Amino acid sequence: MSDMNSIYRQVIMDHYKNPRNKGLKEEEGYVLCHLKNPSCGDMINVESKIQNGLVSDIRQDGQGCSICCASASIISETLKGKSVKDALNIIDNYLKMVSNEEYDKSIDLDELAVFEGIKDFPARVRCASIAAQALRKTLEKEEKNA
Amino acid sequence: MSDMNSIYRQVIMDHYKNPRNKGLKEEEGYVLCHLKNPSCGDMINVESKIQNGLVSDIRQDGQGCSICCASASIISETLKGKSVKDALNIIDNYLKMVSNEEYDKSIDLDELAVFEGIKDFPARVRCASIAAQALRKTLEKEEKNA
Amino acid sequence: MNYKQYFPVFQNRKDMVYLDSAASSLKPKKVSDAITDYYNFYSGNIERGVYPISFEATAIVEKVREKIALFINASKEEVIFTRGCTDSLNTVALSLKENLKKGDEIITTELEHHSSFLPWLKASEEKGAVIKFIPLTEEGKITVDNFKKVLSDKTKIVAISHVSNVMGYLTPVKEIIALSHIKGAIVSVDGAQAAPHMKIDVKDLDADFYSFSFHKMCGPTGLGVLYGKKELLNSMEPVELGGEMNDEVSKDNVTYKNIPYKFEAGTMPIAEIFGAGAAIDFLNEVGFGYIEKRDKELSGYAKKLLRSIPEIVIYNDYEESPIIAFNIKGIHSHDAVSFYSENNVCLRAGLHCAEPLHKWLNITASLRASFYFYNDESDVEKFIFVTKKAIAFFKEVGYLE
Amino acid sequence: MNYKQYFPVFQNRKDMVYLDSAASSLKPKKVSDAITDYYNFYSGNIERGVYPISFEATAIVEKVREKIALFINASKEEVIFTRGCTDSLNTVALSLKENLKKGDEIITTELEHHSSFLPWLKASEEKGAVIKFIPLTEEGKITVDNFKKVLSDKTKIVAISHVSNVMGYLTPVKEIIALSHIKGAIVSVDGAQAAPHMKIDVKDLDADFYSFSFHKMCGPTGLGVLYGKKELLNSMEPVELGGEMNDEVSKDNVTYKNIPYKFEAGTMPIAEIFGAGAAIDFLNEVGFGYIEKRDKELSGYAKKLLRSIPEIVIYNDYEESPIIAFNIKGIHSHDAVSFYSENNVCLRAGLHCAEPLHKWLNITASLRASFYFYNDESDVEKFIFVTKKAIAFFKEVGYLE
Ligand SMILES: Cc1ncc(COP(=O)(O)O)c(C=O)c1O
Ligand SMILES: Cc1ncc(COP(=O)(O)O)c(C=O)c1O
Repeated sequence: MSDMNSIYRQVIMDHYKNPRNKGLKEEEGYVLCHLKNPSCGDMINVESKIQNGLVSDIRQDGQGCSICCASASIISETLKGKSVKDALNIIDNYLKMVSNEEYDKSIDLDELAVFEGIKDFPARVRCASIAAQALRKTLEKEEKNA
Repeated sequence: MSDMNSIYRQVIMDHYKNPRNKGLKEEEGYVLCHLKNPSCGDMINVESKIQNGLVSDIRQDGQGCSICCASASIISETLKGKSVKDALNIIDNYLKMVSNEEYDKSIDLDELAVFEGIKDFPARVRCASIAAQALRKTLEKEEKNA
Repeated sequence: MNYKQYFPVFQNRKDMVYLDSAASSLKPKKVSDAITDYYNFYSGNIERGVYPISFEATAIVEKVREKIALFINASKEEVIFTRGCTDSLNTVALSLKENLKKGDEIITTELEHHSSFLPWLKASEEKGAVIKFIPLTEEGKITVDNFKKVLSDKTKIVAISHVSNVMGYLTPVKEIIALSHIKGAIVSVDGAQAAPHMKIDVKDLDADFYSFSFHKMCGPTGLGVLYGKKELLNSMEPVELGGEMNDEVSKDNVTYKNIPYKFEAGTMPIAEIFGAGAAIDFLNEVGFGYIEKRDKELSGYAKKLLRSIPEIVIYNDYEESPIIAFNIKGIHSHDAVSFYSENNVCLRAGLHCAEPLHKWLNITASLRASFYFYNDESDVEKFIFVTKKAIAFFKEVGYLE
Repeated sequence: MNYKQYFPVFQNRKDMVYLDSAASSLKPKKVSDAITDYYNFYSGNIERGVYPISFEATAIVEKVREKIALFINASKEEVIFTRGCTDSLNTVALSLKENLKKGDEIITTELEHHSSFLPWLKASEEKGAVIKFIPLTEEGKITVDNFKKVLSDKTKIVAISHVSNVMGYLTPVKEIIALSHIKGAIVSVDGAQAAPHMKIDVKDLDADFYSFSFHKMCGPTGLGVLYGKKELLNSMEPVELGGEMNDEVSKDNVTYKNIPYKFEAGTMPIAEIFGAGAAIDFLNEVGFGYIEKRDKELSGYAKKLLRSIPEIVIYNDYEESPIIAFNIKGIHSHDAVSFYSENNVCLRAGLHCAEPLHKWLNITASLRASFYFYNDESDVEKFIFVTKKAIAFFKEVGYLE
């Protein structure tokens, strides 16, 4: 079961059990994105606040499997405080990594690197991606408007 | 080409070229049935008049291939003057014969026997049947009402 | 009897424990052979040609139609070939909705597969009709008594599944149909989960419409059946129009062929129909007596063993069903199913196209194990073994306490 | 290049001269092999499972979708799998008809296949829209000039075939689409006869919708494609509702998945999609350069020889077309075709699902010979030989003077 071990690692379980930045603010300045994985019932809300080109806060909420929830938590931790540009770059490479595509290994994915093993579980790529995709949606809109 | 010869016989060609009882009466006492073979464009009208349980007149009209038109002509000739019951019996056995089903060989099909070879041409069974089917429809209704 | 030998996928995936037959059954060699036969010996179109490959193939297609009619006790012209059960169910709704008026009532249930429920949800919104749900019992069952609570003079349509695809319960459709007919309502039965497992007799049920898919009953993908009563089909408008379903076409008018052809526009799924013939032959050889017996034995055995595991919660306590809906308490079904998959046990996780039911159960998702006659006791044992292993693993990684 | 070797039916029917590819093409071994592969190695459902046979098959299905997108120069999400061209064309009409108002105009032609014309005839009757026919030229062609005569500010829909299935003419669709778009009209192109014979570039044509069937292009039965522009598909309501096409379902609401899935309700024709992938590969290997060249050579040769027979009347004098519509003067096409069939030449006789065109031609039925790249010169010669033999036979029996 080395494979299963490679994804159900302590970090992931920790974030699943003790999610960071959990709960939505629903305050001015926060932009919400809601995404679903209809066939398995996963559902994620990611809220972000952008100030002076920086992602000053990220909140998350939802329900789903451990991979989905942990990734939302780790995403929120890892990207908070980064510039919109850097955050998008990390998301991009993170999504490539989990999808088993070529990605830029020189970029520091920080704790997100724990999801590397997902690439061997094609059925779970979507679980690991959904929170990142939700955040990307709002950040991209933000970048365009800026 | 013995097969083709078995269906394109002189009697059939004669009835095709010189159709008997052609043209509708559209008079009182005549009942019309219109049938189509949509994929090939065959279209047949058969009119019949019934008096005292006898098929006193049959008229026919339409367009189609030689088998279809000749069968309408021969049907009209063969069944005119027969009792409704006998006519239905002949039609029934005729349709069985052309469809290559068991039929009562003791029944005199008269000129309709020339269509025996049709059973080897499954794609033409419908051509040889359509006029008989049209007449059967009206005769059956007649029998029910009687 | 070891039926696995008839299914090539077991030769190619030796250790696979396949417990997802409710999503799609496996297919015996006979079926793909029949499909290949079409491609190797006919390969052309039917109905329209007058040359041998065409009329020979046409004759085979019509023989299969007869075979299916016999299989469900219908007559030949009541058997319409469709793309699948979803297509059949939509065809009924799309054609019948034209008769719906504001305030008319449609009865359905929270147990329905989306394919049975959604076409009527849309029709009701369009026509201002009202959807009524049969209250489910505490166990999630449909009863005749509860059906009577929603049946009324306004009921026009009853859309109901014969067997639920999550709970596996058998609906008392015969009684429901009889009561519906007293009110003049039309009943469309979703037989997707019933037709693979029991002898269907549409005449005995007196069903107005009965729909199913071949891919769930050892048959080809891309083919389903819509059974409809002759008188109803005759009175209905076709939904799709096109080649081969009409009698006469002019620039401003069209007349239709007789049933079933009126509902079969365009070139038919010919190879698939060849495959369906082989599937029916195969099921007839296996026999529903054997199928029902094995369904019970296997799911009964699995349930018994599952019940002895304290971490397991089972949602459907219905012994007869070949379906088990369950979860490992505290483990999201999607996490669990990956573990099963890594251990070569194929289950399904999620909502199983029955989201309203999951809301009713008040859970976000479930695991589903479904059995068919080609499964055996060793499949059950492997399934239980992996279940226990999963629980141990999730404890080890700290997912479960 | 002898392509017959790739088609098993020629091994099993050695003397068959197949000239009915416009009804359905023959299928190469590759295609049934790909179908059998699905049954032998996967056999289960896609999209819904998380075990290997399921996600591996899902990946193959999505690869085929990409391959088709590339084949017609679309993007992946614009490729919707349907039951066939008829299904595709009906889906467009059933979804778009909701936008039609009384007095709106729909432009079509008398050349259309029933599958292209009838869905709009029905929609127009329902919504009080008016159908306008592009006047055909004396030869039965569609011209841009004549299109302009019927195009107006009221035009909402143009439903037109890229190539006619009887006359074989190529419609100037690109120009017609450009003019239609100026008026804000939506153009649905019936590509059933075009896609097998020429490179289709939906972006270059700027088509709003483009429909075709695989069984006419060396592919499986039971599968077609509906291409639609992203923005249009996004704005449209799906016609069929059910499993796998929705995002969220409650007792009184449903939200849909993104395209293309929104339009793919229920279990997909998985084996057929595997087969379609093989068909596209095969056509790419053969190449449209070769296909177009052979179409012209073969039909050109056949036409030349036919023209030298005084008893023959040809209805379409268009050299490029792989289709010849003709009759033996004085012989009903149904009689003639039986003679061809007895001599192992497969032609089609009748109305070819294009009854309005036959009314326009003022004939009751016609013979159709259609060519594809696997035909060869000896097929043409046998066809001509049998034509002459037929004429002699019908003279002998007194049918012809
Ligand atoms: C109860 C039920 N109804 C309908 C369907 C739809 O069948 P299909 O996906 O073959 O169209 C299914 C299976 O998915 C089902 O289980
Ligand atoms: C021009 C044209 N359109 C549409 C169709 C319908 O295609 P299908 O029968 O595969 O649905 C055909 C073929 O029959 C055709 O030739």
